[in-house]
Amino acid sequence: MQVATFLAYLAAAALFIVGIRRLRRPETARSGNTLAAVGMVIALIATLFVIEFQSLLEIGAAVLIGSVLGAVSAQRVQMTAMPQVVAAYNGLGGGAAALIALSEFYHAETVGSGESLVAAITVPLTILIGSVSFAGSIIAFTKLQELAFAGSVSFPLQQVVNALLFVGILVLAANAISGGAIIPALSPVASVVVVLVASLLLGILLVIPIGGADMPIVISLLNACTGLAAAASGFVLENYILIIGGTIVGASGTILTRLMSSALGRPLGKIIFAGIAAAGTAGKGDQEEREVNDVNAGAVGEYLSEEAQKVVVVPGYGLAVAQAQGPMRDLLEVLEAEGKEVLFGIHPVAGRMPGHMNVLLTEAGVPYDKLYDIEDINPEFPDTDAVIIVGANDVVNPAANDPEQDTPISGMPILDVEQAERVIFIKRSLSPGFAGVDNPLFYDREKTMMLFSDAKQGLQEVVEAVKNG
Amino acid sequence: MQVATFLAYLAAAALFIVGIRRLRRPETARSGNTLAAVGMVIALIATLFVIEFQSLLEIGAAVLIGSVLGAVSAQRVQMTAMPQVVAAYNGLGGGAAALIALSEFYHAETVGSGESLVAAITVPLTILIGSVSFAGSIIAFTKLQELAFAGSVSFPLQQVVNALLFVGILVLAANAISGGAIIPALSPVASVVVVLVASLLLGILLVIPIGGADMPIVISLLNACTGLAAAASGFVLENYILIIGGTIVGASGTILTRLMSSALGRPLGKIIFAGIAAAGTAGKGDQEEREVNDVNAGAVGEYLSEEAQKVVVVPGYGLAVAQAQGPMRDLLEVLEAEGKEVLFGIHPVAGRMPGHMNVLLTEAGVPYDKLYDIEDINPEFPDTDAVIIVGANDVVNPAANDPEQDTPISGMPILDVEQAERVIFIKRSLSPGFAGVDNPLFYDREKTMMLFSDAKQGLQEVVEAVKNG
Amino acid sequence: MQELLAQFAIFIIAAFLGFELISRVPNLLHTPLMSATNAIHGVILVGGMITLAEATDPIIRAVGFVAVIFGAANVVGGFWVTNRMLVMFRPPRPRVKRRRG
Amino acid sequence: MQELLAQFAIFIIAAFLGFELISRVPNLLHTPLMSATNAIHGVILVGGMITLAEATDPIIRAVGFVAVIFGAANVVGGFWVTNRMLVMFRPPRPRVKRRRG
Ligand SMILES: NC(=O)c1ccc[n+]([C@@H]2O[C@H](COP(=O)([O-])OP(=O)(O)OC[C@H]3O[C@@H](n4cnc5c(N)ncnc54)[C@H](OP(=O)(O)O)[C@@H]3O)[C@@H](O)[C@H]2O)c1
Ligand SMILES: NC(=O)c1ccc[n+]([C@@H]2O[C@H](COP(=O)([O-])OP(=O)(O)OC[C@H]3O[C@@H](n4cnc5c(N)ncnc54)[C@H](OP(=O)(O)O)[C@@H]3O)[C@@H](O)[C@H]2O)c1
Repeated sequence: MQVATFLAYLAAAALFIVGIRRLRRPETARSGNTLAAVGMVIALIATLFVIEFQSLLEIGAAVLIGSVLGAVSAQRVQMTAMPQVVAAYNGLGGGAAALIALSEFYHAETVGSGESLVAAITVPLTILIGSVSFAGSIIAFTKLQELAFAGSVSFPLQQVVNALLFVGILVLAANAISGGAIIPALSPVASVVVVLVASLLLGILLVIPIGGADMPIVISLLNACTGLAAAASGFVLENYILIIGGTIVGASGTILTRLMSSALGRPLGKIIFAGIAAAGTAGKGDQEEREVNDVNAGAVGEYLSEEAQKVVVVPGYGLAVAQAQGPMRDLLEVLEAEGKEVLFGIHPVAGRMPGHMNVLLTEAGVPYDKLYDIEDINPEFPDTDAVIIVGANDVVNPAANDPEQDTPISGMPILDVEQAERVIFIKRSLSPGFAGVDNPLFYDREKTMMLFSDAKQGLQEVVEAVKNG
Repeated sequence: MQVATFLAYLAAAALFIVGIRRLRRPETARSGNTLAAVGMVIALIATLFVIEFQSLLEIGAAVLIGSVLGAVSAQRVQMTAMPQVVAAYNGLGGGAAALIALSEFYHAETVGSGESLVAAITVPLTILIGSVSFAGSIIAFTKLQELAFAGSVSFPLQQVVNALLFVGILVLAANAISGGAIIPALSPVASVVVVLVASLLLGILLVIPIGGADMPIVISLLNACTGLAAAASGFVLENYILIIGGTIVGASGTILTRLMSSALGRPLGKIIFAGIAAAGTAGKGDQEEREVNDVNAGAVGEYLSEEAQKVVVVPGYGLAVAQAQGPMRDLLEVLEAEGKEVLFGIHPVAGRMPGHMNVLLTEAGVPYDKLYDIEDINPEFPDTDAVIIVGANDVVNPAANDPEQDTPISGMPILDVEQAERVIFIKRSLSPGFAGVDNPLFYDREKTMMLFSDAKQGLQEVVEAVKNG
Repeated sequence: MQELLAQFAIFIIAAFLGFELISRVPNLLHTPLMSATNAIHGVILVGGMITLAEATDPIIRAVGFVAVIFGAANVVGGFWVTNRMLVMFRPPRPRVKRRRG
Repeated sequence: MQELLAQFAIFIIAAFLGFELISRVPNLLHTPLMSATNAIHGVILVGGMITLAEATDPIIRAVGFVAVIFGAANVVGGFWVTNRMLVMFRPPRPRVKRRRG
């Protein structure tokens, strides 16, 4: 049987690999996810043979509880809440790894089986990484769900505290491995438990100072960490599917984190070590008192129905937080009913999660073929009559192209909305967005109309105005 | 020491991997090759510890002989002969793998150590793949060096003969493994020797029918085979660097072969199984008697020096076989001396080896920044006065764009030489090239001048004509 | 020992493979990829099952039970939510590019 | 047995890695890549050394001797000739692309 389970594990690993390969292209992504899930089922069935069908009842019960929790939450969650639910699952995986390592250690200590050097190193490592991932993910979840710790929470000497905590964890781990040689008062098992608690604290402290907007990147990093923890627990348990699967997730997650942070123009080092929270700056700007062309929904509706023929909509983060996808689709419908041409310009980093906008709009019923990416929409602007920018700023900010300014978005390709006849912003204030860069377009009173409103409410009013106009 | 040698092997494997990664980009390719070579040195030093410095004298002597052979041939070979020298080295590797497996089998038989199942499978496998690779590479070398078997050598029933040979090899291998249970008259060692001989024959028969022009693809495939043979011998010897290094070469070589064959528009299956040899068709064409604008070198020289200001040169396979790089560079120099602008348009598959043209021309002293690839040169043609096409046909054949014709080159992007004012072909006849597709441009008597000549001689004459003109 | 070394070799090569697997992924697919790999590391559930099955002590049994719940939620939730996302990622129709006049 | 299985796992993962390593290589580099991987499989020289060192029989000794010569020629010739090719592959200068008027 051993050979068969091993080969089943290898088949599962191969399916994970092929699954990830297929996830790289939109056409094959869904089948890739399915293949990886099939691999998982194979790995779990093989494991039943490895454990020789012991404790089946308990395992079945626990799997059932976990699956129901997972399935229900996955089915219920709103698309806007995607990042936090990924964070939650990730935390669970990290927690599981830490718990497994903990019980392996306890088992070895109590039964007194000689510990190998490998286990001595990998057990504390798994507990450390797993716990950091668990606690960090919980904090990320809390922030994104806006339960607590909004924005960037900083405290004095945070780097020093973290470093001390880390050293403490190492000392305690050494104490546990050496059977209490360093701090005789603390038994190995007690030391390992303290390692776990201290690692949880470290996870919390590492993530708390990071701004909510950087969370997708942090979650991706914690995802890679959990992969590593799974791989480390594979060494503890001498289990090949854990080693292979965990390592591949650890490595691919690391690269994915780098890709994401560079797509957003946020250097990884800065996010982690400084906890610079650009999101915190939004709304706190000290704009000069410059005048803008402040309009109401009626005026916007009138312009749209009377003067505009070709309309491009640019949705951003504000649309997602205001949950304004529904009214957005309504606006599309009323404008099309009046015979207008309506396109959506989707910037790759619009919103707070890659692919966010596509998912939100398609879910709300906007046809996929109306969504244009940056290369396809930019040539459309010169003959566009009106661009409606809903809760977005960075992705349309011409300051990104200004060689004189050195801003966080400098050099990022933007949607050239300036080329259009008219630009209509729907947002609540003049405050800038994620990157905190003021937008010169706001103050172009010839071209721009500013409709100060919550995205949802503003769009609803505009829809009404167009209908009645 | 065992752990240390293992880690050294892993380091060597990592260097191989990083080396291949770096070989994917022109800027880093050279350092990639160097890193892989460093990995090899590490692997060899580690092996000295594995064998505990036994037989050092003999090993040293053999390594010295092999290294001198390799270095001298590598240094002396002309750039045009690159494919055959790669084939030769590849054959040596395959031969080495076969010999190693052979002696392992002999050793196990004579010493009588119990054979494991793995060895039982991998030993004949290594002998088979290694010998096919050895013999196939030698044939490829012979063809490319034009020693024998030029063009496509076909014989009746070749598929059947190959299949029978393959079955015979399997039976003999089974006989060897089973200790002579199938053919009692043949001892295991004798069976294995016959397997080796039959595999050599198979290698010869597989490659002999393939046209010389398909050889780069065949060599790439044999390269992958040798990698696989090395991996199989790693299982025989339980040696990790052989398994890892061999497998990576086997897998990457397979993909590389596919990339090459699709870049050349030659389906792999056709090459291997049909031995269709398009190269053999060259010169055998039955062109209708259509008239062409047949000129001499004087007329070309006159046109170039008097009427042309901007000249694009398109070199092809014929330039390489005629060894006309030198006169090519001379022509560049005399034209530039007369104040002309001269560019080179290099099609990616010009010649018989990818990258061939770049290497040849740069070696002859043509500055690298005069070499334009297809995307960069095509926009230049509309304001070009003369295109000089030296020993090329397929890469400039407008028939590739003709939707009505279904030819081997249909759909291949070509150099749009038609757009230029004048087109000058330097080739020996009206015969088409590799793909065997007639070129309508030959017969455009308004635009085209045909200078029928060997590329080297023709270019020399044109150089003289320009100088004197 | 030999087996441990082999495991280490697997670790190194799988790490290189992981690095290679992710390259030039369109931004659009970053989130699903993150979510799917998140589900894959739910393979830690295998470890939870082994721990629970081997448990001799009630404490370990309880801890293992929790680990299995966590792992199962990670696996099921991860794949499920990824699928939900991907259902909405129909491939964009290829568009005829306009040339600038 | 366990070690053999681990070796098999290494084989599978290394094969995936090899597939991933080669993708979207410019045509220009096909020949150097072929030539460099050709040199890398010269690692078979390691096998030749082991065979020769363990040889107890004159026949095996002779066969091993030849295998080492072959392997060494493959390694040295392979890397050398690849380097000669690559010396001539200086990176093309980035060119300013002209827009079509
Ligand atoms: N896509 C990703 O994966 C990702 C991940 C992390 C970070 N980012 C970054 O996020 C930015 C995305 O650009 P973006 O243009 O979409 O957003 P943005 O530049 O952050 O601007 C969002 C705008 O929405 C407005 N807003 C907020 N709540 C609103 C509401 N309820 N109703 C109406 N408006 C509201 C805000 O202005 P008011 O306060 O005045 O309303 C703000 O100006 C980029 O800098 C990107 O790098 C993206
Ligand atoms: N680059 C690669 O890696 C590679 C590998 C395999 C195959 N191929 C294929 O090879 C072809 C390359 O296209 P190509 O345009 O370079 O070559 P081509 O189409 O094969 O044409 C070569 C021409 O050179 C002429 N020629 C031969 N010897 C000559 C000499 N001594 N002096 C002057 N002319 C001579 C021949 O005509 P005459 O007989 O009339 O002189 C022939 O028309 C493509 O089809 C490609 O797919 C390329």
